[in-house]
Amino acid sequence: MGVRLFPEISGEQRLMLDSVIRLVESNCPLPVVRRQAEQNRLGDADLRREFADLGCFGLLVHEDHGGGSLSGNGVVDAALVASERGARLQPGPFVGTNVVAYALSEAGTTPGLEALADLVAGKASAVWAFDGALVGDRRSVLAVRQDGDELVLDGTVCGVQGADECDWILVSALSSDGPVQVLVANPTGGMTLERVDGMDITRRFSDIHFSSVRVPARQRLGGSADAEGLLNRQLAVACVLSAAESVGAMDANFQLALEYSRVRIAFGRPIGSFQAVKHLLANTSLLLEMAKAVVAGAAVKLGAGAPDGPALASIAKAFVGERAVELTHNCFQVFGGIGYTWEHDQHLFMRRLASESFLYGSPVAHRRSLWSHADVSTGARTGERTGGRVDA
Amino acid sequence: MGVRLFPEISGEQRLMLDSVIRLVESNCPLPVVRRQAEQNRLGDADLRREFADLGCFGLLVHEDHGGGSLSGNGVVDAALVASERGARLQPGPFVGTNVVAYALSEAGTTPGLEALADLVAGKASAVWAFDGALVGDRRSVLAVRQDGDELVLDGTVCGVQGADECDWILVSALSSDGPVQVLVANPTGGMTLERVDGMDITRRFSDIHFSSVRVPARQRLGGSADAEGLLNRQLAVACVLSAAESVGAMDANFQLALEYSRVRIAFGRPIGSFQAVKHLLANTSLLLEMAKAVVAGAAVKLGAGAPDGPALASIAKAFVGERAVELTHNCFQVFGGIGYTWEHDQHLFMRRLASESFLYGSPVAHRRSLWSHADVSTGARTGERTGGRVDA
Amino acid sequence: MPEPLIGIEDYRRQAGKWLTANLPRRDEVSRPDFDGASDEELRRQIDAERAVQRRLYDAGYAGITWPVEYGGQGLPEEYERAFAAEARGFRLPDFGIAGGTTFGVCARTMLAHGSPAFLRRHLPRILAGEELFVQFFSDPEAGSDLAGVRTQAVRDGDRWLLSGSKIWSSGAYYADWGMCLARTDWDAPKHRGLTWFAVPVRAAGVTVQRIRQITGSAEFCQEFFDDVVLTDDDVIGEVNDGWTVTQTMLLFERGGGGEAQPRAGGDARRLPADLVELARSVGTLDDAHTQQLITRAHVDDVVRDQLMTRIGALMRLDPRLAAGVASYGKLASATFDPVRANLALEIANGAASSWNGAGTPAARVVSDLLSSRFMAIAGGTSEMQRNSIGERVLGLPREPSFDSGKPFREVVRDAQNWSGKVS
Amino acid sequence: MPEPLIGIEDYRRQAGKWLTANLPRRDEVSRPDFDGASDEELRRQIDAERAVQRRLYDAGYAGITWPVEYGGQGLPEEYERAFAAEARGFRLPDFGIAGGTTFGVCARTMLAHGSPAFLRRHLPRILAGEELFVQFFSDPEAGSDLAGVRTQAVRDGDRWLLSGSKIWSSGAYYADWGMCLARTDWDAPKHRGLTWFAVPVRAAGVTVQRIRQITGSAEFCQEFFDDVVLTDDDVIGEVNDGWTVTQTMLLFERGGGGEAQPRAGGDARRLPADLVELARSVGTLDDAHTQQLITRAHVDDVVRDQLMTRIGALMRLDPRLAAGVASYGKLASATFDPVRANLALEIANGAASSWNGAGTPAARVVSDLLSSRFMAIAGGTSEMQRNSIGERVLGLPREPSFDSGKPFREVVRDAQNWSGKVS
Repeated sequence: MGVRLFPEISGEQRLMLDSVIRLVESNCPLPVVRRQAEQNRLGDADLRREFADLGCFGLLVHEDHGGGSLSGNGVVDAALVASERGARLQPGPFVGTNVVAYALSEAGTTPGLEALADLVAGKASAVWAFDGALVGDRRSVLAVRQDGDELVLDGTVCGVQGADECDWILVSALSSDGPVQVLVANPTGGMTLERVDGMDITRRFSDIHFSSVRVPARQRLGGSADAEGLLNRQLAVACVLSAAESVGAMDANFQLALEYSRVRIAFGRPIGSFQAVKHLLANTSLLLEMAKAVVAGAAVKLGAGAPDGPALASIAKAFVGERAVELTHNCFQVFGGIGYTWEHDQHLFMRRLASESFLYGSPVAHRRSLWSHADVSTGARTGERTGGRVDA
Repeated sequence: MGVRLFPEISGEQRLMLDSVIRLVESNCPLPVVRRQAEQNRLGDADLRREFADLGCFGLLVHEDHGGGSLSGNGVVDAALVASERGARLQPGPFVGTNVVAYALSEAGTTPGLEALADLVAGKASAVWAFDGALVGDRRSVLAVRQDGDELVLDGTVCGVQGADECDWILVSALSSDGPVQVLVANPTGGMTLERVDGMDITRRFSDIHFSSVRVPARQRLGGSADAEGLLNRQLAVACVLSAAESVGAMDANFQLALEYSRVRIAFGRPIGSFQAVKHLLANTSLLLEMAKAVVAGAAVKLGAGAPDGPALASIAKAFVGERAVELTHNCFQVFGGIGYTWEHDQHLFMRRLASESFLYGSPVAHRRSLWSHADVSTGARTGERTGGRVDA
Repeated sequence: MPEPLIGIEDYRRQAGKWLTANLPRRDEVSRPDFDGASDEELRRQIDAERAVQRRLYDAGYAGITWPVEYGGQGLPEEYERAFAAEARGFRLPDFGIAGGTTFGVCARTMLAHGSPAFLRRHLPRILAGEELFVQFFSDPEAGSDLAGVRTQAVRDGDRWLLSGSKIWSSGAYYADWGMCLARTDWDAPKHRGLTWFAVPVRAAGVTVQRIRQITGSAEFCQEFFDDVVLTDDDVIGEVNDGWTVTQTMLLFERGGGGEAQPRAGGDARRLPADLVELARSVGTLDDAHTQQLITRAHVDDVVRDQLMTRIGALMRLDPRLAAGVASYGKLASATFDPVRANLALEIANGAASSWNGAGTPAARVVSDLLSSRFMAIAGGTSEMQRNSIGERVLGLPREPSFDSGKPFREVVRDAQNWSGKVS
Repeated sequence: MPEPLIGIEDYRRQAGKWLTANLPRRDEVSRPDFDGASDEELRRQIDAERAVQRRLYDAGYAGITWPVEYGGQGLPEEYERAFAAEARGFRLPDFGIAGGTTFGVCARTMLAHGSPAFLRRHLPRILAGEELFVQFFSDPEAGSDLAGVRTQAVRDGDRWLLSGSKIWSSGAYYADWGMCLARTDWDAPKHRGLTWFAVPVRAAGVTVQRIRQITGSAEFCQEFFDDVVLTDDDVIGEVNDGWTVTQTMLLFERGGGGEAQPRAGGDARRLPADLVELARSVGTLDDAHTQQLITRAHVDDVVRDQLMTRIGALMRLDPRLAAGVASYGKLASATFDPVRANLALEIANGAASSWNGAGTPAARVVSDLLSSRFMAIAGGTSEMQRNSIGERVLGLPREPSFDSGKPFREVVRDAQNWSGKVS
């Protein structure tokens, strides 16, 4: 059973999703995810290449650069894949690699293109490390300065998911002249990755420390023409894919609780026949449908280049971020005691959903961003969304 | 049936409450409140005198000034009366008169004492008009300056409940030297009362405009020694009494819904036998018990002069302010369609409760106040609560 | 159906010409105000609307798809769509809420279940603007429990005597007929002893009372029936098979309304104008907390719009699930209307407790708050929607039912003596 | 009861002297860690605690109010209070959660229902630290539905054979006995075919498995019974009257725990230290939104404290309502623990998604979140508390019951074929 992020999809999309689902279920179903987490093992590079063979890392990449979407809207296609992966709590830097591939392809600068080809082919993976000010997280701070034909990076970016298994890191700093984005190979001198603890045990997180890391200035992404625009679209893509992963996990968590309510007996009846449980599930199901609706809508608009695509992405991230936590609490209540056991999957979903809510910006941060990009003097549409810090 | 703000009360308190309830129910039960509202009639001065005869306006007044509490804790006694009045949606400046009487008695300045005697005896009533900055309401702004031996007042205080039937107005402005409180007779030259529309139709609200209103400086309350302390205690008393009125209205609203759920039949059963309704009422009842608990606790501490009394008053006001709206929504849901009719009392309760939530400071404002009075550097107790503006 | 005599483009042109010649533009004439009008003013307004409807009927633009034998034109749906497109800018007859009920719900239900004789008698008059129908549906004792009506029609020789009361009939005070659900067999199970009747609003024994609502307006009515005389001619559908007719009516009712109107416009960057205006009016547009409240409402608004799009797609995909899926839209409004009203209340920050002047944004905050539970209550409460989603969409096991297997007479008796004991 | 031979003040003095001579101060010895210990370490720890308990028993300070014939001292309650007051600063035996269950719940229930022979056999050994009892209460198939147990004891000549499984037994992995509820008559109605037994944890056929919890710790166990041989001597209370015993046990269980511990200290100006510390650690103490979150949690904390005070007063006032009123405390925790955990999560603002170092405040945010529904689920779910409040306190009509009037055998069968049809 798929997540059905979109009620109606094309035959081609269905075909790809079926392949993705098959690939996951035969190579990395939930028991394998759990074992990997308990044994603290890195992701499987062979599996990544198989995802790549299905086209999973080229969906947001121009055809000129070896990529291509199925439907003409790469964000929609990538969100579909993300939702199915999320439903199965897949580890690994899927969002990171896709966002970096998107950025490299959009920027189209030469050194990036070599890395891009590897990303699309699954030979390498990437993560995105950005200054926390972009999403109102004060813990991550990056300074960048130009020194001759080199850029010098200092600072720390906290909690980058999947960084310990990536080959490339796209680093985005915010200078007074605007954003500076630069692709850094992993490892690189002066850059230290430190594994840190995380709530979501299905994934691995690292803090990345930069101590006078020097990068040739020509590795800087894109011109400065639309540097802010690109950064914002990147963030929007990350938000939609992250929210799509959450929606997948929400769907799977909900289906488990629903099924349990049908078979669990109490007081001579299945518990799902009690209004207390039935209405809780109905309310939860409404939240889930709303979450799917807004992520789908955001993917459509963002992928189509609509001017309000990034705003819709923020809306999706804000809504899903809050409702995912609510949904997993509700499911927990249906499971009762059994949900407290380590062997039950409920806690894996709760960990994933609560954790994901804060990746790429919390709901509060995205609401702040919505305000700062709206024209409140008239309440009417503004010009292009422009970059800007969101203060926490 | 009483509100039972306190589960256990003394025989003396019970006696007084019974008298208050009898007085209300024979002179101003809900149908009379409704008629008065629909006919836009002022409150009944005779009834006020009868309340005064029961001691209702002297509870917060020193015995030296003709007042006296029943239990030694006047705030507790006044809150008990307030809750029973609230349950019956009584109009009139009960809170205003009591707070002004409290302030006059605490200040103990001579001109105020004459007015105070009238207030205690029910020969006059009073309201409190204060600068909105005290509770984060930007609409009410007052300027005060000294001109020789006169104080000059300018500005507007919005939405003063019961002002159109009061004889005295205690005006509190915030100068750079601290608060200035002065008792102004109604009417007074330069002061205009303007009746305004209100959500709570059981009560009447006025904006009070001050245009170079001159008052002899000796009418200023108290010395400057503890001016801020007095102002804060006044606000705390107002909060506890206002919250107590709300709790009374919450209790009455809840009892109506509870009774309806027992007698209304649907699908061959009383609707209160359905979990959907039963659990809604159970949750609502929890909120109600919590509201009673915190208002009672705040009254006890504030009346006993505990250093954290004002903080507890803010907590009570913040909690009740939000939960009162939630409670009346829940009751509305139990009534279904009948609650939509003008003839049903549900809307009177919803109007009262939603309106009262914002008198004497919104929940947000009181949370801000809690923060500004706490010592967060240690998370530990601070010294005396001190006056201060709360910015909205 | 015979091939229409005129091509669609010619039809469109002719309609456009006729509209231009016969009807004013939409913006030239204001909408009628039935609620606030005096009796005389009301009659004058209704008569004016009837006259316009008559003109449409005479010109052949009423009941475009309805059967010719009942006064319609018998044309395919595309002709109706073509006319509607042409008519968009014109001021069509506006009978207020009773208009929607007459044409969108009652007439369509009649077409599905009424006898030919009944339809010949009523439909042409409906199309000509002579008969406005409203629903006499809910009993005061039965709201969400739609089949629990106690209003009864008792056989008396060859006639029926109707007694009881109906409530929440929108616009009955200016309608001509009520389509009324009555119990005709107390010994049959609840759903099997019901019959629909057409009842003249001004018949002897009918009393109509307007219900004043909490916001002050009064579009709803309650009716009292005191042995109102009806005949077999007034029966709609089969006697004692009223529940079948009800199912049809509910389908039209839900399709015709009940869904949330999209609030947010097309552009997701545009914040809710009402809340921005409200914050401006109380001087807190620069307050970060207020900004969070406004954007919170905005997020919900946009997500609700997106939900309606999704619901549409789900319905197209599986029509069997349509009724269950529609409950999502209703429940979303029921859930988020009060949330939004509370957000506005908080933004108003006291300005909704009292305000100076009728046009103040705060006045709307209050009426929105008071009516915010409308969708949670009217046309099936949230509890009903949750049951519907739980059982029809999610496939959860049913609730125990205590009112479907025994004579309704016993249902009423047993409910009074409810003990909770079953086995 | 004969007059005690020693005056209360003398008693207090003697106890103090004995304690000083025989027990270390509380702060000199750390609490045992049963959860994380190896098997050997666990046995060593338990044996050490048993030795201390034995010393208490030999000195006459165990079972101070219990009957003399069962190893107690037969003294009035004030002697126990006096001893407790003296002992406050000393390190008494600590058997972890199983200690509370043994002395606070099981033994007290046995005293109410056990036969004299049973009590003579077990109570002295309990007091001497030789027998730790835990509850074998919930079946895996019956959680909130306490009487729905399927674990059964079948008559086999003059003995009983116990089979089935129990779950959520706290501390069973280091206890000696389980007090076990089993079905002894499948043809009686659900509540009438139950019997309590004392089951040796290390008897043949008993398997104990520890349950790892989502936070990583493992204090709960599941047991499997494979024809465990019991005798009539092991029966507690009457055969098939286990539900009466259960009522008593629940009373002790609820009195003994389950209530929210006051979080907020005495001073309402003191903000929650954990959240302040958390905000400081992520650098947002100056953020107005964070301040709202912290004060929001503070308001809830203080109100919950006040509620506990009110509940106490209500219980004193009307003991008949005590069980219903107690549900308010449980429901308040069930409702506000998750709210508070979510507030902390929001304050952490991503710091709870990943953090650097075990001592970080964020680590606690995560374990609090994961365990925040404990009170909503354990010892009767929130749904049960709402029923209890609705029916016992508010007097609402009962839910229909489908499991109380027929043989339990049929209850189980009918539940599998649930149709919702009743009448």
